[in-house]
Amino acid sequence: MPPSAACCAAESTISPKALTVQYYALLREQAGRREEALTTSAPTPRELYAELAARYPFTLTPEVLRVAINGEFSEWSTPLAAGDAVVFIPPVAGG
Amino acid sequence: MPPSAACCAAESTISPKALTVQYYALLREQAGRREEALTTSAPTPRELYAELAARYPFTLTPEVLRVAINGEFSEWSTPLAAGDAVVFIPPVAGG
Amino acid sequence: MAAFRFSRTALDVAALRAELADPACGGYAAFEGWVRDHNEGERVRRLEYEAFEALAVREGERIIAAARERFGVAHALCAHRVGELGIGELAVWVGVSAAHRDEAFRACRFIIDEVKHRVPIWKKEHYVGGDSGWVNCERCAAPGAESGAHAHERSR
Amino acid sequence: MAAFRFSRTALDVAALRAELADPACGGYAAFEGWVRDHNEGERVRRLEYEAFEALAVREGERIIAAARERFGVAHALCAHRVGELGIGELAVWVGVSAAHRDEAFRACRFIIDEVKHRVPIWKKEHYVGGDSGWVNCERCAAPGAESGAHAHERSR
Repeated sequence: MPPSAACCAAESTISPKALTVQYYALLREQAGRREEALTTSAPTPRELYAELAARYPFTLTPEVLRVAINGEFSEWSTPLAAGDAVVFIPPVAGG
Repeated sequence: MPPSAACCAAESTISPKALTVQYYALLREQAGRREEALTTSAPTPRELYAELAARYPFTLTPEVLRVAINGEFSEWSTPLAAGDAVVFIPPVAGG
Repeated sequence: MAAFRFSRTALDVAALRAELADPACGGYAAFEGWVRDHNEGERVRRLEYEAFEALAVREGERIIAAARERFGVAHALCAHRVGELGIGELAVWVGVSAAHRDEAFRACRFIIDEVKHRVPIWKKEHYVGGDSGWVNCERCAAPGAESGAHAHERSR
Repeated sequence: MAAFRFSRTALDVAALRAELADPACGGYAAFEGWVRDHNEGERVRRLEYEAFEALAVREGERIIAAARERFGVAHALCAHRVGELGIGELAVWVGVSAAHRDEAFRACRFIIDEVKHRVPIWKKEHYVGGDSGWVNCERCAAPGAESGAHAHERSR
């Protein structure tokens, strides 16, 4: 799901920021890591996931994921800030 | 609930038989015993209960009781036989 | 061993639960009835349970067999105390194991509901004031309860 | 102590249950999820649980608070294992105590359903053949499941 043109135009004006991403379950396996620090210009988690999906062989589309920022469920459209801890949450299956 | 006239007419033709009655819970307290052996001409548990209710200060009417004969739930109209073990079952409240 | 049983001593929950273990089961539901310190506005000091055991075990076994058939659960057990119980003591335990949780929950609920309704067990509450009374079954106490086998007045 | 918690070691059911004891409570309902030896036609050898613990505890606490409010139960707890579990091991435990059994059962069921649906915990099945796979959540697997947050394909 590539960002729309409007969204990319906005994105280009956003300065790069340093943040961390944690991976769990299938995403952890497909990213080959539990966590990473990175610098991104992605304005929201949606663009960040697209950026990561271009780098790793992710098979889960954003439609089946949820996103958390700084330990709390968040929206895909929430603006990212420097220092954020972002987690993409695969479909859960506890119990 | 006294037996009806029809029932008493029938009853009088039935010969006395020896059986046992066990009492539980409130009936045990009101009868002042757990068990007794008695000889009765009552043709069914209904007449037997009426007979016992005339002897003991029972406060439970047959409508709220169930009856068991020889360790199994039974009908109030089941004919009694010599040697039967009869139990009148107050409303239950396990758990 | 019987699926429905009485005990004169404290129920051993861990031992009962262990009887339900099964590698094919993913769900286990349990219910415990504890002696509560109050009932219908009265402060309860202790309880006394009494059962017509021969018939109660037979009826309890029928309930458990019905639960296993109706809900398709693998294992189900019920154990009930008789005698004197203090506040907080475990009076009745029901455990069910099944492939999935839905049937385990439903069977467990069915068993305790039926046991309370059908099995010849009685309890007498002893109140803090020294008074005592045999407890009504729940369904009789409910407004609109059917008359017949289970309706009755508080008998104290 | 938190009403929702994770453990790296075997859950101590007796200790958890003891936390729910209350003389005002007459009903106790518990659920346990056990590692089953099969799932969707596959023979399972062991399971691996992983959680995003910080958020999971927060979400678990919200579920338990909602259950207490919605059903008026006195006490509720949930404990979940993480790490490697063998067949028959206890993966998740939910316990609820309340004045009466109806609310205890309903709250217990609500908690386990919500935990399975909302709390960021994942399990990977390792099959007898050596294969493995992350397990779908139940609701996604159901026909007609909503698309969106919980729909996904088996990901192995």
